Formats: sequence, structure tokens, C-alpha cells
Amino acid sequence: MAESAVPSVAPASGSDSADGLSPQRLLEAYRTMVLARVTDERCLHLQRQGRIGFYAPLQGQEAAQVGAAMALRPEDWVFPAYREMAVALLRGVPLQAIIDQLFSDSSDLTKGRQMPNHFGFRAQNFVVASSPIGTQITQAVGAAMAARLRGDPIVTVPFFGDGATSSNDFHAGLNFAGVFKVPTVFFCQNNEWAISLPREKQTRSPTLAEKAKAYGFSGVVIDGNDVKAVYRTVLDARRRAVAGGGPTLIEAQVYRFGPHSTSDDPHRYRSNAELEAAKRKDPVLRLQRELKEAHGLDEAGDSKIWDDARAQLSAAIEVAEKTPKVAPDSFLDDVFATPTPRLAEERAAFEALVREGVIKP
Amino acid sequence: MAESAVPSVAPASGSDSADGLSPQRLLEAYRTMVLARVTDERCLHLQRQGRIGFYAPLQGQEAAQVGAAMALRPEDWVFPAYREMAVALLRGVPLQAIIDQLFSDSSDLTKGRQMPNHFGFRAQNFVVASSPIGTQITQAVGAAMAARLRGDPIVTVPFFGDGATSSNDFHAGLNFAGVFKVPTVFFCQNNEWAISLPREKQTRSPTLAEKAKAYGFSGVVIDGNDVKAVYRTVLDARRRAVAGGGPTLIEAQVYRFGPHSTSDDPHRYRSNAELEAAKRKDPVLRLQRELKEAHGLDEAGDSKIWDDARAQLSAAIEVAEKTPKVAPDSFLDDVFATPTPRLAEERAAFEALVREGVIKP
Amino acid sequence: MTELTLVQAVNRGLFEAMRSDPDVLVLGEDVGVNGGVFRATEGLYKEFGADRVIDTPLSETGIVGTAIGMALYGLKPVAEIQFLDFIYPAFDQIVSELSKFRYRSGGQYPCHVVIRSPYGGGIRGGLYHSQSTEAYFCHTAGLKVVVPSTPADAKGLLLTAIHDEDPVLFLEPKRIYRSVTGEVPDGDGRVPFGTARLVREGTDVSLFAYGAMVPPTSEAAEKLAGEGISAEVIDLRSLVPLDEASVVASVQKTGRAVVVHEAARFCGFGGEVAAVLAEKAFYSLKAPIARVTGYDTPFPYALENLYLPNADTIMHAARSTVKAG
Amino acid sequence: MTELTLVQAVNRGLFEAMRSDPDVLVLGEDVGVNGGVFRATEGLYKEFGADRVIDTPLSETGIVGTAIGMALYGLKPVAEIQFLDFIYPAFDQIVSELSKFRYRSGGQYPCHVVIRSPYGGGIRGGLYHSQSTEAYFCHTAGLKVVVPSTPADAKGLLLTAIHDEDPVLFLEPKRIYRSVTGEVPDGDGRVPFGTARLVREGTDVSLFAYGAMVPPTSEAAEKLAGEGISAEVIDLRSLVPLDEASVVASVQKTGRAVVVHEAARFCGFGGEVAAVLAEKAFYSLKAPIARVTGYDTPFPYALENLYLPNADTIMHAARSTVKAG
Ligand SMILES: Cc1ncc(C[n+]2csc(CCOP(=O)(O)OP(=O)(O)O)c2C)c(N)n1
Ligand SMILES: Cc1ncc(C[n+]2csc(CCOP(=O)(O)OP(=O)(O)O)c2C)c(N)n1
Ligand SMILES: [Mg+2]
Ligand SMILES: [Mg+2]
Repeated sequence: MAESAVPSVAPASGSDSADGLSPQRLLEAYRTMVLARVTDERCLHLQRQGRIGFYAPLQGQEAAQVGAAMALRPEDWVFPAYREMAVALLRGVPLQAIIDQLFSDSSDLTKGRQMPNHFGFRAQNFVVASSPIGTQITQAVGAAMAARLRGDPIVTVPFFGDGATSSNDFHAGLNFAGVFKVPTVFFCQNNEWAISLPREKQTRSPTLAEKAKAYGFSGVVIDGNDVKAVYRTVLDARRRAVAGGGPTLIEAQVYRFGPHSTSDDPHRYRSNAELEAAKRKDPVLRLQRELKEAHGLDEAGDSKIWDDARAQLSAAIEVAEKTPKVAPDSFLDDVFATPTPRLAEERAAFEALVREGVIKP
Repeated sequence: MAESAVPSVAPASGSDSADGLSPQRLLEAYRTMVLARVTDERCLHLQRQGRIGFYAPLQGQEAAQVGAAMALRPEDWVFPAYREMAVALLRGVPLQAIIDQLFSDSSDLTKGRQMPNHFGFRAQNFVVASSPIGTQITQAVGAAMAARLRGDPIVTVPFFGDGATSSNDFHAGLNFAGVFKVPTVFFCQNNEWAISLPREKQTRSPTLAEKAKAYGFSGVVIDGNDVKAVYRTVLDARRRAVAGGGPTLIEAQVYRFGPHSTSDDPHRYRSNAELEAAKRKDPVLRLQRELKEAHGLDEAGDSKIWDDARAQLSAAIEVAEKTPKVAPDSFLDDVFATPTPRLAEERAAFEALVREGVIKP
Repeated sequence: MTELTLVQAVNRGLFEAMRSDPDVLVLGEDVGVNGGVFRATEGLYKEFGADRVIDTPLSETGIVGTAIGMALYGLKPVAEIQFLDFIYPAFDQIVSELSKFRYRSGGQYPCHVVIRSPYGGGIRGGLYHSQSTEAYFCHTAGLKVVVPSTPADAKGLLLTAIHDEDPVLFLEPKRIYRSVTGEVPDGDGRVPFGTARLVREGTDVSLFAYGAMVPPTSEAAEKLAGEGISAEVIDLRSLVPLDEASVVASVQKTGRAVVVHEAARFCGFGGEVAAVLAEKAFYSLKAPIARVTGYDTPFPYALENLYLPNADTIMHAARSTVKAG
Repeated sequence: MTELTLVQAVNRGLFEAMRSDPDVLVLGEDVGVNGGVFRATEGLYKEFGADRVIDTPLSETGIVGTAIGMALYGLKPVAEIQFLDFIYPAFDQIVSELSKFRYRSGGQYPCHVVIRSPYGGGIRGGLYHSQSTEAYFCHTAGLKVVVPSTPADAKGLLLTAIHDEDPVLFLEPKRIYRSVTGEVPDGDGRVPFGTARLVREGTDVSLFAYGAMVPPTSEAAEKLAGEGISAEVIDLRSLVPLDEASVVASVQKTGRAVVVHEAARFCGFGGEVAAVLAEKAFYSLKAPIARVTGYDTPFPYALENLYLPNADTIMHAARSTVKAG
């Protein structure tokens, strides 16, 4: 059950004829999207109940994330922002690891250091996210340069939003990528909003994709609700990049259904009508429809997928809530490979304060 | 003599029919270009002789600078980089003020605080330059927003090089300008080099001008050796901007004849053949030819222009060398409008050290 | 007088400045339609419109760069940086440009921008919504830096900042945006820069703090009184210019000093305070100068309460200082 | 042993690191074909080619951002920032990313980039080719900061930096790039971080300096000896991690301290040194701690020699300190 709902990363080419996705893989995609959707909804509740401290939902962006991730190989490097949970799932990150991060329990690979959603999973080449917008873009370009120098036939893929196209790192990253013809696939999820700023106030260029031309390569706009189109486009860009053809900028047009984060109230800046219109193109329901109409998914099979996802999620949450919290003095680890004398002294002082009961962890 | 070689700023429209320059104004342009050329050559010598500390020449860029400056009005604001001496001259900055800055004597308006070439002349709306590349670009955009808010029908014009197109401020500045439809004319002098980096390694976009499209407005490439073409293009862009039509990016293609600065040795990275080819398009000689062929400038008239320029320059240098240096404690002024107690204390300490002979100004 | 929270006082200050001076404008991310992610600019957009309350693209470089241009032209822009943690894309404009315009132009181009930014921990914000990096800016000659800890100071220092002739970084302790309330004068009520605020008089030890560290420091002083230790509490509030006279005078009286801040200790603001005292109050000092600060690690998420100074750790340091020597 | 200038020692260090480890590469503005504006990378391009000696576009954001990506992937990039004054477009990448990668990933992603940058005044560079803003970086947890003042240390600390597992800012005192020469071991000759260098023993006063301030400080000590004052000179060289033990021990011996740096005084590195002493060597201190530093102004051009500390101003401070108390 858990295994099928969280497929491990399959090679991007091969079985799928003409760059299409087999019904089997479409079903895998669907399972991941459902798991992401279910998790997302639950997490918004968990935050409201005070069981996790923060959450940034991805609803509306599932097809874009899953489609892109399916076109990549395990050896490729993903540089996420803070909304890429579905990418992580598709790359084989166990749901438990994601939930552990949200709860910052002692199994959290990021050791409770970061807010929820700022994931990092080395085993799946899912580089640890940060909050500052855009910084992962130049980093992905550098990693691609390194991979090429090493002779590794891989791509790097920074994920970012429409707002991030205004960042310094977008400009520098795409420029370096163009100049050095770097194997990077820039994946922009244009969800129409950067917190309260609508896409058309972010920049006056008609599309975000065409910004690539300023750096001497090409960009392409796709319907981010169409998991197959996303998959094909990324597969294509990946192939070209690995063959030495340079980078591509992909703009996947989606819509952020939820608030920017649990700290945000979207009613202050956007209309319900707009949201309702976008929800009519819900990528999860769209794929559900296709699977039912063309690939024989029946009600029972579908229900099972949703139920499995919920069950898996509940189990993971239960585990997380039973897992001990991170150790009190662990915030003093990992500043450097080896603590400096100053840090050792600060740890000793901290421990003394705990011993004396001044600090009560 | 001095007056004619340094024309004050004339209104950009009016006398010049069909956006052309009258022979009279062409001659003015030529006088300024000659003065800039003569000054530039002398300053390279002055630096070698140790009479000034540094110099960044503009040879090869005279037509671009003078053509652009002629299309502007006194009320417009210029945001220069460090090579825009000819712009300053055309806007009516006295040569003496420029020379005073190069010598950081006590008449230097920037009070000896900056390296040579980092000019600032408030009276001519020539904002004080800094060294960090590109920073003036967003500033010019902000000034244009302010001017519009005040209802002033002016434009702001940041001058910058090909290298500056890679800067953070280029990206942010052009993006804000596009979003807010700001009356700014972005004037890029593409002189093919950013110190040792050739233009084609700076970015892979075929032209720099087309980068404007990424921000939703248009860019235009012009021959920067053609003073009339530059003038017409800037005049046009200015008119559109003031009428609410938004910004323009202009790429004037020129060539840097000299070293990047007196600290640079261009033989390390570029060929003499390339330089010789560029020099065959020398903008000063080109205008000289035109004036001789089409507007009746004769040898004697021409010689007088060069001689006048040299005489004016020698006089200015002589004055600068006789002018006292900046006062020793003046480096403690102008940090804030009113010194903080800490600064007052530091001044007192400095004065005491001078009194006691510890510091010998 | 009106009872306001700290963030309401900021909002009130912005309203008053914009109403009384058409040159004042506000720009930043989400400051307009949305009223700011902390609601500090709530209502401004409706009253003053999109020309004076500007929702910008996501670029701090652009926000501060254009604000500088506006200031050069003669306006009085108040730029919001959504979190101090996100100010770094604007660092070049702040350090290389804003702070040096007056100086490098020989006084020709004053450049008066106010940058407001919420800072500090205690809101479960992790590495990037919690930092206190005031020391970077305090070390930058040409910049003023102030940090209110009460609603009255929030409005009073903000109005002073907006009408100052020099660039000012105005740091807002977001942890106490709503938890601290207080009387705020209805009129102008400007608070001058360069003056510390005496929170509580004392004779045994001087406790120096600012921003969100003032409440726990005051709490510590109160409890110490119960133990028979008389602690003086000084809210530095104006970091640049610093009221060195008050700092030195307090230690000349008490002979003992504890400096409190959230920021990492190494090269933090406490170093400057200690250095000032070790130079100018040396002969009055009866004990080593203590610093109660954040640790020299990035700012952690789950364990932030262990990372941050609190009344207990401040009391502990104060007691040790009083016992020493 | 070979007699080299400081910049030659840097160059030698880069050659040796690149020859012995194919993962080492160099990137920056004008570092390739041109050999660097100070010639620190001279010859590398010819030997190692454009793949390992990368001339980048004019973007410090891009230089440090891509270097981070390379390091994450496992290479050992050495990024050059042409002047420390131009590092600010990369400040976000340094402060938010480079210094926090290991920490925020719970140790999964160490990020080992060396950033080399010439810093400091005395070369007639004015506001933007002269600054010493090491304090910004020293206050940034997760970053190491070192500053050689001799050719042997230049090569030795650089090799240590390149083989360290953490990010290092390697500051090169450009003023003494060519004026200081010295013997440099031919082999590896690594100099460990966290150890100060005892330049000269003394008993009356401790003088602490680093980088280009070491020569005038040594000169001052020599002259003071002629006046009967025995000054100990310590070259801090490793600012993070700081060799606090040596700093404290020296003052426990001499009882008096003078800290020298070029940077502006307020919140400068000298503040940290003074604070360490005021805490840990308090009972040994016989006189106020003096700081001889740049002024709290931007860095001036024409009058830089009046702005900068020199042997005379250092001697003056040392004498006052010795006379005091
Ligand atoms: C440099 C920086 N400035 C501001 C912020 C605050 N902030 C967080 S998310 C966000 C909007 C991002 O929009 P977008 O890139 O479209 O991504 P989305 O949230 O829509 O996925 C902003 C302004 C930040 N994180 N980093
Ligand atoms: C941010 C920054 N990085 C590096 C430098 C060093 N530098 C000075 S000029 C220059 C090249 C500028 O090239 P370009 O913009 O084409 O102007 P040009 O000198 O050709 O007029 C460089 C790299 C700088 N001044 N600022
Ligand atoms: Mg978005
Ligand atoms: Mg150029």
C-alpha cells in the first residue's frame, strides 16, 4: 500500500512510448497527487490545531510538480522552494520523513532547525530549501556546472514561483546558465500570486517563459494542470540539456488554491470568483477524470487510493506525535564540521544553565 | 572661447528640424567631443606622472555620450557611471570642476572623498557616481517615479556599460520600470568589454537591447559612433517617456579605445587588430569628417577647436595644481547632517593627535 | 493619549506622517492592498492610493534602490522590508549607496530613506524569520539604527526617523508587536534619537537591552529586587547614535554591567557596549562585563526558546555579576 | 623555502591546491585570461583551462551562488571577489545560504566554498576599493574568516581554507600584496585555523592586529622598545575561530591591551576583542582597553593616510595605555 502510493523514482525514459506516460505511470502520478492533496489538507488543519507551527500548501500545483518529477532521474538534483512536497514524494521520499519535518521531531532530517516545508533529503537529491526567494536558482546552475565537469550526465532543476523571477538569483542564474550552456531545467510554477501580488504586477512581460530569451535560450509555457504535458516538456528539456543543448526555462501555469501560508488571508487581495474558476481546472480531479474515462479506474479503485493515502498519512502523523522531540542541546550542533572553542564554551555554558535549572528544556 | 567649447545645455527640441541636429549644434557637439578627447588623453599622462591617482578613459564613447546628453533637458536627471565625463561637459559642468575632482583639490565638489572620475554635480542634475556596478539603475527608476508623482515632466537617464547588464540592479531597475511604466531612458554603452570580459561572454543574448522585452518594453540598438543617430534615438525615447509611454532601453554600440582604467593592461586580453579596426570608426574623426565635408569646417577652424580645448585644459590643470588641498579634518564631515556625539568625539581626538604632532597632515 | 499595541503605533505613525506631509510615501512587498503581512500598513492604501502606497515586485534590491532615487529627488520614502532576514538583496544599496551618498557627494546629495523592518525571534519563524542582525547596520557608517520597545517609542521614533535628514533603519520587534500595549501621545510625540530610555533605576548592576529583550530584562530586574538586588534597566533604543553618556553614567554608578541582545554574541552589538565601558567606565567597573545573547549558531526553529535570552538567564547573569569581584 | 611576496604566495597556494586536487577550481571576474586584477590567479588559466579557471559575468550573486552549487555537488570552488567592497551583491548568498547550509540541513549538506577577496586601504582606492568590513562576516555564524599578514601565512592559511570542510572568507591585505616579502615553505605548509601568531613578545602591553595593520603595529612595538616599553604583538590572523586563549593569556601577562584595525570602530572587530577581555581577563586589566581604528565615516580617498592607523597613532595609544591606571 505505502509502496504503491509512494512510487520510487523510475527512469524517465524507456517504457513510455513517444514520451507519453503509460496508464500504469499515470496511475502512479495520480496516487502521488492524491497523497499530496490529502496531506496538504490535513496539514492546514494540524496548523490550525496548533499541532504544527506553520504550513505552506501546494494545492493546485500537484500536476506540475508530479509531472516534472516523473521526467527526472534519481541522479538529477532538485533545488526546491518551500512548496515542493509532491516532488519529494515522487522522488521517493517517505511520507514519514516529510511529516517528521513538519513536526520537527527527533527523526526530522533537518533536526528541527527549520520551519515546516523547508525540506532537505540528501538521499533523494532533494537539496534543503531555504526561505529567501530565488537563492536556489544560481545554486542549481553551479551544481550543473560541477556535474558536467565531473562528466555526470545529469540535470539540475530549481523549482521556483512567479515572484522569484524578480529575484537577483533568477537574473544571475539564467545569465550564467546561458553563458556556460549549463544542463539546468528551470522550472517556474506560475501560480498567479506572490503572496498578495498578482502576476501582472510582478512583471510586465507577457509570459514569464519568454524571459529566457534575454539570456540566449528558450522558454516554454505549459498548462501546469496537465500532468502529461508537463512530463513531456520536462523530459524534452532534460534530454536537450544532457546532450549539451543548454538550459530551458519552463513556465507551468497553475493556481494556488490555498492561502500563501497559514499566516496569510487571501480574502484580503483576491476574489472568490477567481478561485472558483481556477478550481474548475483542479489538476487532481482532471487526472481522476482521465483515469476514469480512458483507463478504467472505477469508483472503488479510486476510493481505495484516497483511503490508502489517508490511512498512510494518519499512521505517519501518529508516529511523529509519538517520536521524541529533538534533543535540547542539538541546536548547538552542525554549525561547523568541528565545533570551534567558542561553540564548545557556549555548549558548556548551556549545559551548566540546564544543570542549575536556569534553563528548563 | 571656454564658453563655446563647453556649450550650456540647450532645449532638446525646437530649432532642430525633423529631430536632426542643426550644423550649429553639430559643431557644439564636436567641440565637446574634442574637449573630452583632449582631456582624456592628458589625464592618462597625468596619472602616469603621478599627478592624479587614477583615471578611467572614455575614448571611443564620445559620440554616444554627447549625442545622448544633447537630447536631454537641464531638468532631466543623469545617473552616470564613472566614464561619463563628456555627458557632464555637455550638460554645462565647467571643465574646471571636473579637473578639480581629478585632483581632489579643495574646490572639488566631492571634497576629495572619491577616486577620480566619480563625479557629482548637483547644479547640472548629474548625480554623484559610485564604483559598484549597476547601482545607479534602480536609483534612476526611483527618481523617475518621484518626478512623476511631483508632476515634473522629466526623464531620468542611467548610464551604464555592457557589464552592468549582469547586475542585480539592471534586473530590478528594468523590471520596476516596466511594471510602473516609469519615464526612464536606460542608456547602455556597450563598449564590448567589461575589464577583460568580452561582450559575448557577458551574456548569450544576441543584443543587449532585446533584454528590455523581458520587462515588457522595447529596446533599440544604435551605432554609438553616430552622434546624430544617438541624439535622435534618445530624443524619441525621451518624448515617449514624458508622454507616459514608458521606458526604453538603448544599446549604443561603441568600443573602449583605452585601457579599462590606468590600473589595467588591455594587451593581456585583447588584440591590437581589434583595437585598430575599432579606431577606424573613431566617433570624433567621423564627426570631424562630416563637418568638413558637409558643413564647411576648414583646417584652420578645426585646429582652433583643438587648440582652444588644449588651452582651456591646461589652464584648468594649472588652477587645480595651485588650489590648496582639502582640509585635513574634512574627511570627518558629511557623514550625517549633524555629527553624532561619537563623531564629535572622534574629531576631537583627531584634532588632539594633530596638535600633539602624532598625526602630521 | 491612546492605548495601542506596538504595531498599531507604527501604523498610526505612518498615517500621521503621510497626512501631514505629501512627500512621505510607503513602498514594499504586500504593503498596499494587503496592508502588510503584519498589518503595519493597514488602511494606508485605501486612504492614499497606489501612488503613495506602492506594492512592489519581489525585489529588495529594487525596493531600496528606487527608494534611494525617490529620496534623492526630494521625497521621503518609507520602505518596508518584510522581514529583516530578507534585507540582504538590498544590502549593496544600503551599505554602498544609501549610507554613503551624503559623504561621497561632499554633502550635495543627502539621501533620506527610512527602512522599516520587523526583526527578531520568538514567533516560531526559524532561520529566516527570526534574525537580529542589527550589528551589520550599526557598523555601517552613515546609517542610523533605532529599535523601539514600547508603542510610544514606536510612533515617536518613527516620526523622528521620517523627518530626519539621514537614512534610518527602523527595526520593529515583531515578537512584541501585539503583546506589548501602552499609551501613545496623540500629537506628534517625536522621540529624539541618541537618547536611551531609563526603564528602571537601580544601584547594584546595569542591565542594557533593546527591542524585544526589554520586557524580559525588566521582568528580571523586578524579580531581582525581590532577592535584594537593585538592577538598573536601560533601553538603548537608539543604537546609532548611541547614548554613550547614559551607558557610561549608569555603570559609573553601579559598577557592574550586563548587556542583553537576541543576536549571536560574536561581534554583536554587545561587543560595542562592552568596549565602550572597558574604555570609558573602566575605573568604575567592579566585575567582568557579562553578555546575555543568542548563541553563535544560526537561529533554530524548534528550540528557539532555549536559544533566546529570557528573564531567568538574564537574572542568572546579573546575580553572577553582582557576586563577582 | 622560497622568498615570495604575499600575492605570489596566494598564487602559489592556488597552483598547489589545483595541482594536487582536481576538485579545486577558481571562478570570478577577470581571474582567467587576465590573471586577476591583482595577478593573484596569474598563470592558472594557461595550466588548467577554462573549465577550472572560470571567467564569470559581472555578478557576485552569480559567482557565490554557483560556487555554492558546485560545493554542494562536491567540488572545492575558490571564488574571487575582486574587491571586498564589491561583495555585497553576494551578501544574501553568503549570509543566508553559504553559512547556514550545514546547519539548516541537519548536517546533510556541508557547503565548502572559499571566498578570496582583497580588502583594506592604503592604495588610494577611495570609498569602494578600501573597505575592511570583516566584522559583518565575523558576526555571521557558520562562516570562518582568516586574514594573513605574511606570505607564509597567506599560502598556509589558504591551503587550510581550501581543505577545510566549512566555508571560509579569506581576506587578502592588498596594501601589502607586494610590499611584504618572506620565506614560504615549499611543501604543503598549512597553517591551522584558530591560532594567533605571536609576532613579538613583550610584558608591558599587548597589541592585537591583523592583516595590513600588522606591519605598523610591529613597527610601533619596535620603537616603543626604544622608549623602554615592552610591547607584545599578536597577529590574530584567524578571526573566526578566534584564538581567545592566546588573547586572554597575553593580557593576563601584560595587563594592558590595544586593539588595532582599519575598519570603522563602532561595532568593529575590536569591540569583540575588548568584550572578550572585559569578560575573561577582567581581573588582570590594569588600564582601559584602547582601540586604534578607522573612523566612523565612510572610507575617504584623498585623506586616507589620516584616516588609517599607523605606527605613530598605535604608539600613542600604547603609551597612554601603559601610563594609565
Ligand atoms: C528575498 C525574500 N523576500 C521576501 C520574502 C517573503 N516572501 C515569502 S514567499 C513570498 C512570495 C513568493 O512568491 P512566488 O515566488 O510566486 O512563490 P509562491 O509563494 O507563489 O509559491 C514572499 C514575498 C522572502 N521569502 N524572500
Ligand atoms: C559590483 C562590482 N563588481 C565588480 C566591480 C569591478 N569592476 C569595475 S568596472 C568593471 C567592469 C565594468 O564593465 P562595464 O559595465 O561594461 O563598463 P565599462 O567599464 O566597460 O564602461 C568591473 C568588473 C565593480 N566595480 N562593481
Ligand atoms: Mg507565486
Ligand atoms: Mg563595457
